[in-house]
Amino acid sequence: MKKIYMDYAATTPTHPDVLAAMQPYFCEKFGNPSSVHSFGRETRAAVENARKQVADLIGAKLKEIVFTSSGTEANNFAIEGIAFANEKVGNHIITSKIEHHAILEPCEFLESKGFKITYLPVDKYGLVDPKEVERAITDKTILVSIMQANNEIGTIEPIEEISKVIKEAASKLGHKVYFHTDAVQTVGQIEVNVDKLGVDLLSMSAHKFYGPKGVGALYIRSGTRIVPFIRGGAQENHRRASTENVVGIVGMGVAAELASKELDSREKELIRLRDKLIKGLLAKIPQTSLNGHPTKRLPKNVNISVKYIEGESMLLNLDFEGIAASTGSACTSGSLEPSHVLMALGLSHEGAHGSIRFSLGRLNTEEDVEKVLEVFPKIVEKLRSMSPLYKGKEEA
Amino acid sequence: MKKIYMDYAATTPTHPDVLAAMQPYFCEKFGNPSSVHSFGRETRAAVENARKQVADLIGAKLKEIVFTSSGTEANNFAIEGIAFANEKVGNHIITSKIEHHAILEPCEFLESKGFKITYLPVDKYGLVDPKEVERAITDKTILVSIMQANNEIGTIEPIEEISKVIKEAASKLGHKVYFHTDAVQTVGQIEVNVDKLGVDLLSMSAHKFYGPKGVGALYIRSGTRIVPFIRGGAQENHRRASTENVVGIVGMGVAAELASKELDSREKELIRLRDKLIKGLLAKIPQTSLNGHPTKRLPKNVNISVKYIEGESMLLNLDFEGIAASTGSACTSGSLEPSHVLMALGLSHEGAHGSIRFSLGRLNTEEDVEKVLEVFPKIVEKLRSMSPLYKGKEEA
Amino acid sequence: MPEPYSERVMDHFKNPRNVGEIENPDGVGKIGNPVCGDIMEMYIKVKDNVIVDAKFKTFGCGAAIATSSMITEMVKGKTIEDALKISNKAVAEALGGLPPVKMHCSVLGEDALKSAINDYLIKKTGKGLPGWKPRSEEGHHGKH
Amino acid sequence: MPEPYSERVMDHFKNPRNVGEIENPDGVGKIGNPVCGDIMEMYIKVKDNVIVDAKFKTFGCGAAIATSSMITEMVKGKTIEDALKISNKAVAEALGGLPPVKMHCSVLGEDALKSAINDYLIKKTGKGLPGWKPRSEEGHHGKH
Ligand SMILES: Cc1ncc(COP(=O)(O)O)c(C=O)c1O
Ligand SMILES: Cc1ncc(COP(=O)(O)O)c(C=O)c1O
Repeated sequence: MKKIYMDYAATTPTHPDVLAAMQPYFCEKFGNPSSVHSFGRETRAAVENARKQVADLIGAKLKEIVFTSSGTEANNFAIEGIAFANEKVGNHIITSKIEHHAILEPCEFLESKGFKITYLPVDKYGLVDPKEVERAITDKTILVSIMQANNEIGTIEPIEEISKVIKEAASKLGHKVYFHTDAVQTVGQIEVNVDKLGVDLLSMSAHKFYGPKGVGALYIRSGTRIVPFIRGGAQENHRRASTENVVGIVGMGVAAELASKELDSREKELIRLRDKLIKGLLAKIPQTSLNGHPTKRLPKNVNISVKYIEGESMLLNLDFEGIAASTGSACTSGSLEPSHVLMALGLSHEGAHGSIRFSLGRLNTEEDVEKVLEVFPKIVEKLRSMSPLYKGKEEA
Repeated sequence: MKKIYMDYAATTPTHPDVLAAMQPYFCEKFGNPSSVHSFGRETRAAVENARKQVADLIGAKLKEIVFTSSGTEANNFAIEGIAFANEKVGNHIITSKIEHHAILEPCEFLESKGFKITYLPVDKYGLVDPKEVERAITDKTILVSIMQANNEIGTIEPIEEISKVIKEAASKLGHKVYFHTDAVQTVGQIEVNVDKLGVDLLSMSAHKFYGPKGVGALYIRSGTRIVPFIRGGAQENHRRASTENVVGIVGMGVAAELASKELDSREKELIRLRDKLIKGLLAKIPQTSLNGHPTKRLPKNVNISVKYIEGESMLLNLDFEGIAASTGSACTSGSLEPSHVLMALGLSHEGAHGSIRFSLGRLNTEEDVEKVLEVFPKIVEKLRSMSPLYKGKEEA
Repeated sequence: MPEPYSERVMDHFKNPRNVGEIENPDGVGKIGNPVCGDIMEMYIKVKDNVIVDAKFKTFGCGAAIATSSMITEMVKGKTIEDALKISNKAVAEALGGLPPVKMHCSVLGEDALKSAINDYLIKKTGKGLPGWKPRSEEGHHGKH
Repeated sequence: MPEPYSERVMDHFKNPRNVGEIENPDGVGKIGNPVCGDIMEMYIKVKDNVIVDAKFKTFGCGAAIATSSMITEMVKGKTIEDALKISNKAVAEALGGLPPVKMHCSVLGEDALKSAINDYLIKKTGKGLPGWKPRSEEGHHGKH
C-alpha cells in the first residue's frame, strides 16, 4: 500500500539535498567550532555559512540569528529571555489564547515568578484584533508575542498591523515594547521578512521546512535586551551556550536556501491541493465545517470539524488506509483536553474533539488528495453509524 | 600531512556505526514520535529503544532518562529544575569552583533570583573534599552539584563519598538534598552507574562519546521533584517539550551501546597512551608540570603547564604541524580570562595561561603520541626563545 | 507522546463487536460527556437473570470504542451478579492493557455497563444498585 | 567562538620578524602583565631621530606575537614623530584586521612602542611623552 503523508505541519522529511550537505560533518569534519585548530575552524566556517543562509531567508543580519535546538527552545528563549532582561522596565506580557504551548507554558512559568500575562481572545476564524492588542498595552508592558500562523487551524495573523500598533503605543510610553512572533509554521513556507513584519524576535524550526529535527533559531533584532536561556559558554556570541549542533545547523542552512528558491512554486502548488481538498471534503461529507480563516490561511493547512465523531478514531481509521493526518497539535496528543485553539474559536467540546487536520507538503500529489476524498467519507460514515450523537440526525 | 586529533574532550567524530544507524531517520522514517499514525509509531519506538540503550549504560530505569539537546541543557535543567521545584524547601545550593560554566552560570542566574550558592574550593589536584560538602550543608540546602570528572584537568571526584555525606546530612535535616553530577566527561568513557555513585541526577552529552552533537540526556531518579526547563509540550513524559530530535536520540542510543561493549578496552588503551604522553612530555621539556591528579584521572586527559609561554601560541604552532589540541575548555576560548579551573588549583596567572590539554581518543595511536613528543618540544623551544619571561632562565 | 495501543485494542477498534442498539432493551446506560470527548451508550437484554445480548454506541477515541466492544463481548452470557464483578481493570487486561492516559476509557466502560444494569434493576425491582454512582464522573480531568 | 585570524596575522605569527633583544638599546618598553596573559618587551635603536632598529620579546597569544612583529617592522626607518603616530588601529589594519576579542593586543603593541619611545626620550631629554600612560592599563578586562 502506498502511504500518504499529510502531517507536514507536525514534521517533514529531511530534503535529500539537506541530508547530502550534512553528511561530511559527522565523521570527517567533526571539530568543535570553538576550537582554535583546523578541525574547529572548518566547522566554524560551516556554522557561519548556515547563519548567512538562514538570515537571508528572513531578511535579517548575520549577527541577528541565534541557533537553538528547536522552535520550542526559541520560543522559551524569547519569552523568558526578554522577561528577565527587562523586568525592571515592566512585568506585563501580552499574548493570545491560541499560541502554541511553547509560548503559553513559559508565560505560566513567568506568572509564578511575578509577571502578569494577558491572553487575548480571537475571533471565530482565529484572528487576533490589533485593536485588542492596543487596548491591552499598559505602562508595564515589555513584550507582545503573537504567532505568525497557527499550527492547528492555519490562520495567518495580522502581524504588520499589530507591529504598528505596538510601535505607536511604545513611543507614547517612552519605553521599548518588544514584539515576538512564533513563525515556526511559516518560515520556509510563505514569505517571511522581519522588517516587513516589524518584529524584534522571531522563532523558527528547521524540521518544519525539510531540515532536520533538533535545530531551530531565534531572530533577535540588533539592540534587543535579552538574557541567554541556555547558559554556560561563549557560543553564539554569548547568547546560547553549548557545543554547536554543527550537522543540524548546516542542515537548517541548506533547508533555508532551498526554501528561498522554491518558496513561490511550493506555495502555489500547495494552495491548489489545499483548496481541492477543502472543497472536496465539505462537498462530500455532510455536516462538516472548515476551521480557521478561509483565505488568510497557510497553504498547507486543512482543518475541519466532522460532527458527531471523534478525532482520534478518524486518525486511526485513516492510518489503516495508509494515510497520516493529525488532530490539532501532535505535541499534546498525549492529553485528554480538547484543543485550546479550537475552544478559543468558540467551538463546542464536541466540535473541538471532532476535528481533523490534513497538512500538505512537497511530496503530496493530486492523486493523494483524490485518495483522501475517496477514503475519508467512508470512514466518517462508519464512525457516525457507531455514534450515539448521530442518532436521528441521519436525515437532517 | 597526516592530521592528529587530540582534542577528544572538546568533541569526538561520530562513530561510523552510529551514523549508519541514524541514516534511515532523516528521509524515510521521519515521523513525529508524538503522532498517532504509523510514521509516528515507528519513530517513537526508535526513541524508546534509544532510551533503553542509554539507561542500560548507566544502570538506570527507562523512565529515568530524559533526552535533551546537549550536556549544557542537561546541566541547566538539573540546576534550575531542582531549584524552582524545591524553593519552598530551601534556597541553598552547593557546587564547586571548578564546575563547567554550564553549571556555574545557571547558579549565577539563580543568585539573581534569590538563591544562595556555595562554591567549594578544591585542593591542588582539583579534588573536592567530602568533609567540605558536609560542612557547607545547611537546613536550606536543596541541591549539591559536583562534576564526576573535570573537563580541563581530568580529575575524577569522590562522588560516592560525597553522596554518603549528603545522605547522612539529609536524614538529619529531614528533607531531601538532591545530588547532581555533571558526567559529560565520563559517560561512555569510564564506568558510570547511578546507584553506585548514589546520585539523583546525572548529565550526559552524546558528542563526547562518539555520538552526534546536539543531543544529551539527564538522568532523573524516580521520585525526584523537578520542573521542566524547556516548556511547552507533553514529550519526554511531560519533562522536556519539543519535537524529539529522533536522529540524534537514535545516534546517542547506539553510541551508548557501543560504549558499554568497548568501555574496558578503550579505557586500557587510552591509559597506556596517556601515561606515555605525560611521561614523555615531562621528561623531554624542562619546567613543565602536570595539572590534575596523577591517578584519579580521566584515561584521555593530559594537561600540562609549560612555564614562560602562552597556551594559544602553543596550539597554533601545533596546528601548523597538523596536531589538534586545546587550552582548557573550548567553550570559553573566546574569552581572555585564564581558566577558572587552573586558578582554583592555585596556579599563578602565568601558569594558568601557559597550559595545554591533549585529550586522547579512539583513533589515536602510539605513533601519534610519538609525533607529539617529537614536535612539541621544538615548539616550546621556539616560543620560549621569544618569551620575555624566559630570559636568564635558560640555564636554570 | 501517546503510547501505542495493543494488538487486541486495535482489533476491537478496527472490527468492533456488538455495535448498535437493541430494540426494547431491558436496560440502557448512558455515560460520559462531550467535555472529555467520550460518550457511551450501552444496551442489554436480560433473560432469567442472564445477559443474553449487549450492544453499544460510542463517540470517542480508539480506546473508548475498543473498550465498549470488549465489554459487550464479556457480559454476554453472564448473570447480573457476575457482570457486576467485571471491573475496569479486567476489561483493560482483556484488551492486553491500555496506555495510562487511556485508562479512564475502561472506567467509562465499566460505568456504562453498571448504568445499564442499574436501569434494568430499577425497571424490574423498583430500586437500582445500592449507592452506585458513575466513577467516571468523579472528575479525573486534571490539567496536564 | 574565536574568530579566525587573517592570513597576515598567521604569517607574522608563524615567522615573526625582529624577535630578540637589542644590546645597548636606546629605548626599552615593557608592557602587560600575566593576569591578562600578554607581556611585551620592545627595544629600539635610534639614530638622528630615526628608529633604525626594533626588536621584541613577547609572552602571549597569536595576535600578541603577530602585533609585536608587525609593529617592529612598521617603526623601522620612521622618525620618532612618525612612529608616535602609529595607532593600534593602524597596526591591526596592517595585519588585515584582528578579531574583536583580540583588539587589545594591538593596544598593547602601541603601548609597548610608546613606552620604548618614552624611555628613549627620558634618557635623552630628561622628560618623557607628556601625560602619556599605557592605555592597556585602563582595565579592559571585563567579565565575559
Ligand atoms: C507554532 C509552533 N510553535 C512551536 C513549535 C515547536 O517547534 P519544535 O517542534 O521545533 O520544538 C511548533 C511545532 O511543534 C509549532 O507548530
Ligand atoms: C564537564 C562538561 N559539562 C558540560 C559540557 C557541555 O556539553 P555540551 O557541549 O554537550 O553542551 C561539557 C563540554 O562542553 C563538559 O566538558
